[in-house]
Amino acid sequence: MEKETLLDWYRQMVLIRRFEERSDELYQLEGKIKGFLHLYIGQEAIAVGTIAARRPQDHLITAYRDHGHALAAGLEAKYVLAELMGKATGVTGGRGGSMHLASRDRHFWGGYGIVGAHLSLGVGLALAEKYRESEFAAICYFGDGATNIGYFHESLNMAGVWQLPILFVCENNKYGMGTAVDKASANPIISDKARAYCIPAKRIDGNNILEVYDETSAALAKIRAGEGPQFLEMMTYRYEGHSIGDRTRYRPEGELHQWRDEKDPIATLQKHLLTQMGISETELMAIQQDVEREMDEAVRFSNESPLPELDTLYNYIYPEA
Amino acid sequence: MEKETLLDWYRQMVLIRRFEERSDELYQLEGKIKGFLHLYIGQEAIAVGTIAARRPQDHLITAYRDHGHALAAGLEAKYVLAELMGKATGVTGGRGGSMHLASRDRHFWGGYGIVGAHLSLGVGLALAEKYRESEFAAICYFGDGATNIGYFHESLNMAGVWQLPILFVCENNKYGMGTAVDKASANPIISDKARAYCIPAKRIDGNNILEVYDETSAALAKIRAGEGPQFLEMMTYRYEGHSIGDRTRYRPEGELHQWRDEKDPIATLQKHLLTQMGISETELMAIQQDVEREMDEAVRFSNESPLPELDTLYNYIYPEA
Amino acid sequence: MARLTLREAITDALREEMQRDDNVFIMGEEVADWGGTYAVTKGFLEEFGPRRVRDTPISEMVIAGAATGAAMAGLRPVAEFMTINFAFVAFDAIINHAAKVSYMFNGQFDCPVVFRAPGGGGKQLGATHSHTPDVIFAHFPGLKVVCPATPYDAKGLLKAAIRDNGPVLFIEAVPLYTSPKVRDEVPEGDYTVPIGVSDVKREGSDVTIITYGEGLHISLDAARQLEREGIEAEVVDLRTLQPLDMSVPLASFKKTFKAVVVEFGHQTYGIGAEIVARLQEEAFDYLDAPIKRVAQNDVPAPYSGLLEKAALPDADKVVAAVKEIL
Amino acid sequence: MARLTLREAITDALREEMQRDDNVFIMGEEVADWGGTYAVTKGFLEEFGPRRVRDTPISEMVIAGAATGAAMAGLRPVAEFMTINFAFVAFDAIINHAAKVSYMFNGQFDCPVVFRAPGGGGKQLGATHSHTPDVIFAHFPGLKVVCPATPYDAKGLLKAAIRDNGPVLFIEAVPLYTSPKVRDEVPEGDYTVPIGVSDVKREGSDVTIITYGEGLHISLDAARQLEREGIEAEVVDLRTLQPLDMSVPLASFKKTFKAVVVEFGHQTYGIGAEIVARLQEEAFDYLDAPIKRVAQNDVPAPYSGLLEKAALPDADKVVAAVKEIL
Ligand SMILES: Cc1ncc(C[n+]2csc(CCOP(=O)(O)OP(=O)(O)O)c2C)c(N)n1
Ligand SMILES: Cc1ncc(C[n+]2csc(CCOP(=O)(O)OP(=O)(O)O)c2C)c(N)n1
Ligand SMILES: [Mg+2]
Ligand SMILES: [Mg+2]
Repeated sequence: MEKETLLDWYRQMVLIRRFEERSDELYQLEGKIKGFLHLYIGQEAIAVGTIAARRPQDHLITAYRDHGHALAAGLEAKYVLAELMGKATGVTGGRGGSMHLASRDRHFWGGYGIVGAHLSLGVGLALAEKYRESEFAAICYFGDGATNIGYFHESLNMAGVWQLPILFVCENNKYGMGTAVDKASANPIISDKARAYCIPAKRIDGNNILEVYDETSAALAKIRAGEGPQFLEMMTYRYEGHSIGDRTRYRPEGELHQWRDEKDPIATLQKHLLTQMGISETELMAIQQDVEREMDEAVRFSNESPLPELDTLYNYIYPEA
Repeated sequence: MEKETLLDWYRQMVLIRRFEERSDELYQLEGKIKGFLHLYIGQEAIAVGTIAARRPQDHLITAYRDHGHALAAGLEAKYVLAELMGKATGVTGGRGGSMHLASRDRHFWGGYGIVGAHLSLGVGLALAEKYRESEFAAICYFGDGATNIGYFHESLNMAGVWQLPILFVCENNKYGMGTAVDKASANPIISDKARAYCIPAKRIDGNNILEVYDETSAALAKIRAGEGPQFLEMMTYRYEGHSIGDRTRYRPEGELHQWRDEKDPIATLQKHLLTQMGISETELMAIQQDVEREMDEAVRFSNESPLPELDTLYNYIYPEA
Repeated sequence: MARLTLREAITDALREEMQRDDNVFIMGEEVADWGGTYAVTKGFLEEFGPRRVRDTPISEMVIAGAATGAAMAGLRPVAEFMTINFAFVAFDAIINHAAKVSYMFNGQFDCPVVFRAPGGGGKQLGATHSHTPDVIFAHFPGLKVVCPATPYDAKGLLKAAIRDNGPVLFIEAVPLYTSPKVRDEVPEGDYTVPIGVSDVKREGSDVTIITYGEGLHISLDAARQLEREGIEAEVVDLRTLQPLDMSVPLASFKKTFKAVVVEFGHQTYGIGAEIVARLQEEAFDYLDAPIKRVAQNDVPAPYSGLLEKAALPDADKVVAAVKEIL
Repeated sequence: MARLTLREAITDALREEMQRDDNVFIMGEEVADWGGTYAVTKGFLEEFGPRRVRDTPISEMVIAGAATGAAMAGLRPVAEFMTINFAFVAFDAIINHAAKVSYMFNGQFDCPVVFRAPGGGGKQLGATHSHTPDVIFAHFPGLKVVCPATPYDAKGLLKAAIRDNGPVLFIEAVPLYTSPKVRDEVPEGDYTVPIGVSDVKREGSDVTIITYGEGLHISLDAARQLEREGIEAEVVDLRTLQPLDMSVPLASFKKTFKAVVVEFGHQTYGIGAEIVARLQEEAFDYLDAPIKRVAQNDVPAPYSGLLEKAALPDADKVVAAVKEIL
């Protein structure tokens, strides 16, 4: 992997993390973000590594924990943050909020709040590509908890029956809200479930961006070669609560520390850069400072942006004629 | 197996078949049955063999193709037929019709018309027994087509997570309406699907009542021993259309004949009785005649039974206070 | 012009739209090999091939969801629910997804999906299979809900639905599919009937009967009975339940001062309630008598033909309701 | 008597019923370890153990279906949907199963299940998470739909719901859970409030405001504002949406001749429409002015607080509606 690429990934992951930390402050300290806020801290390697492997025409769709995917897909931090703050300049004009980021231009079809539902939409995105006989695919992200809902089953089955070009990415962060995966899923190995649909599946380390990128690339290559849907279970961990206000009492003592100290996705890449790629601490520091500036600017931009006009309330209930 | 038992099974299977044939006539020739009518011809060994293995307190629940289960559960043919004819004397007073037979006394909780939904009810029946810490189980029947709907997935998963005393019986008759199992199910081996929930599963011959009985008994024994849910895929074939009016054009040439001529469940048991158990043709004939009398009486009873009173229309919308 | 049944008109609309636009395709249970449970898409597999006529597993959630996703990506799926009763399983996909994406994402993408749903009771199918639940879909902004009652309207409205850039639930009354009484002159070529415009189906000056779908035909029957007694009923067909066009019913009501609303769904919290509420809000000074409703009794559908019939509206009930307020 | 919040009253009812009857148990997402997403069942796991307080996977269809099956088999499950929005996924289980089994099987078995569903908008959760969809559940016979607005009613109605032999959807307005304004005297011991009986919450002679749930509190606020201008509003709380008790609203309306209906769901095909229809049908001669409705605008809920608020009813809108007809 080229040095520039790795440094770009590093930058993206740091940006996502700082974006989440600043959002947390804006929510908890300043009260400028409302509703639900689901942070992606700890899972950054998955969004960045998978999206790095896609072609720009490949579709992305995910759940409500969507800031990381949005940023990795190329949405600018300032427009994403403005959205969280309900501003007219936000990526969906303040309509969608944190859970419902989207960008048609980036083929990012949105974050969705109803657990599992967007898997069925993802199947539809893939169906459109198959229908058009294109070489493009859909990448559909979801959590471990989402694999227990009916939508999961019907979506994987239909993708299998129709051999659709879709990559299912389960971000297994060990919990669905406060429920550990083995309490909610009769089979705790999520990738086993894909076999029920004859979909090739693999469990990989979601905190190692190199592995994430390689496995995603391999899976997408298979899909483009006409081998049908693929499934990757990516093991990861969310550091923060399910959403703001969750005090994460359900975690065993020490679990968080272990993940953070030993398997942090940014630290993992950082170590690789420093020890294998001959990058200096100073270079990384410069990136961090650059990200900081971008975030400062994003906060300033969002603060100064106007609220949506009241008379836009009725726009787009039905499509423009 | 005792001779009397086998003869009783034989009688039940013949009764079910004749019941279905007579119902078909009453629908198509006489117009006395209305709505949908899903015949069980060809699958008789499953209802009779599984129910023979249950204790009377074990719960039964199935889909709309439910005449066989009702009769095997001990509901009298005349009350079942009266139900099909919409009479006040029917098992549900003419309210439920063919798809919704039930008998509380027989722990037969009904036939259900929405594909897959009753699996979730079956999970609830099993939950009640687990909750009461009893030794009883629920047996839940469904078709191959039903395994593709969300209800299936959620129900099996919850049964697995809670280790409920439930036996899932998939009656794989190769088609859901006109859709062959391998066109609808990404994994055509239905029993494979159970492994996604860590539920022990087996594919067996559903047209051999001895095998059906033995496997059901073994599965129920495991359930009573606290081993949690079990799954049996029973291979079978429906001779008639999905319901009246289906001309079954989707079947490959000769398929029906092969099943009927080589694997008919009644013929299979009959052969066993004649060749292995020393039963005479005359004895079997006597049973057939006895069944014929029972059916004649059922038709007479149903014809003579009154229609429901108009003023019962509003009963039981809400429970009696 | 040929005299077509409602079903033939729907089939024609589907075929013509499929021929016109390669982005239009059909998916649903038994729509291809079987030709549609109600034979609406008979011959389509042969004509358009398996790419455009797609049998699905029994999986209503993903039928609705995948159709929605494909529509977001630019196709024009026509997804069939075998019957509207099975759309309950897909309620979330329809109401919280198809009907929301355009608004939620600030108009970034359209969602030109059509859900076809044959519906209606009276066939002795029992409590779970006999719903006319139109109102619960029409309650939510974002989804257009169309219920044609005549072959002419059905063809034109279905074409309009397929060309609409938003999600449309297209409800077809099965009892009308092949009814000879419902046959109608239907042009062979291309035309559309606008969604969201109600229509006077019979003129009259004494009372306004406001209805749609199956209700239209018992209302017309009732109007003919009333005519014999010298009562001239005007019959208004809503055609679209959401967005609801009240201009035609209001104009009629302002002429007759009396109204009866007729529908096949349950009465309580039904379509009729909204019509009554709007009439009295917007034409209060014209109210000469209480506005009556004729609807399905508030009881689950029993299998028994006798009981089921008793709970459903019919022309006699409409006539009786009219006479109560004249 | 203690002054409890709505949430405390609900918790008390649950606890007392669990103590009273071993057949009562709780199941749902995050109800045990977490103590309920809204902390309604906090401490229950410790008090009643994992047999009776059961965390489920994210599987609303089987949550609803299994609760229904367990109820048929004689238990009294209280199944919680984390929010009513997620009950859309379980619509079929609720409406086509829980609400139908008693009727369909001719009363052979009861179905004493309670579905608790916290609901309501105004929390900036966006279009899919902000529904007040009460009317779509109330439309179908067989399911009782209860929406308490005060702590006293909440405790008594929830106990009645748990003891009812049929299925009850118990809708709790989250915005009222901990509101100090909603605090109320609640007896500590056992009492029930009957399902299907509406209630006068404030007496007045000039106009009748008919409402329920969250609507009650903005209506009472509006009544206080109106009082300062010498207008005496009577406020009627429906409490139950199905079966609907119109006797109290009718009696009030026959006294005041004017009415406004207030609800937090969408206006079109909403609860208010039915109330209007019934009032004009059953008290036509008392109609002095059009009956007005105040409801959520027909627009999906936007995330933006500014936009969302604009679409929701409030006391000012109620006051304005009253003044329009006085
Ligand atoms: C149908 C539905 N049920 C319940 C919820 C509430 N809910 C939101 S997120 C969530 C947990 C999902 O966990 P998982 O899929 O593992 O994703 P993660 O939050 O870990 O990223 C739950 C229960 C919902 N949004 N939708
Ligand atoms: C949710 C739902 N979707 C569709 C239908 C229509 N339908 C009724 S039976 C059936 C086929 C079911 O096949 P299978 O489960 O194999 O059972 P079999 O009829 O073979 O016994 C279909 C599609 C339905 N009743 N419910
Ligand atoms: Mg998770
Ligand atoms: Mg089958």
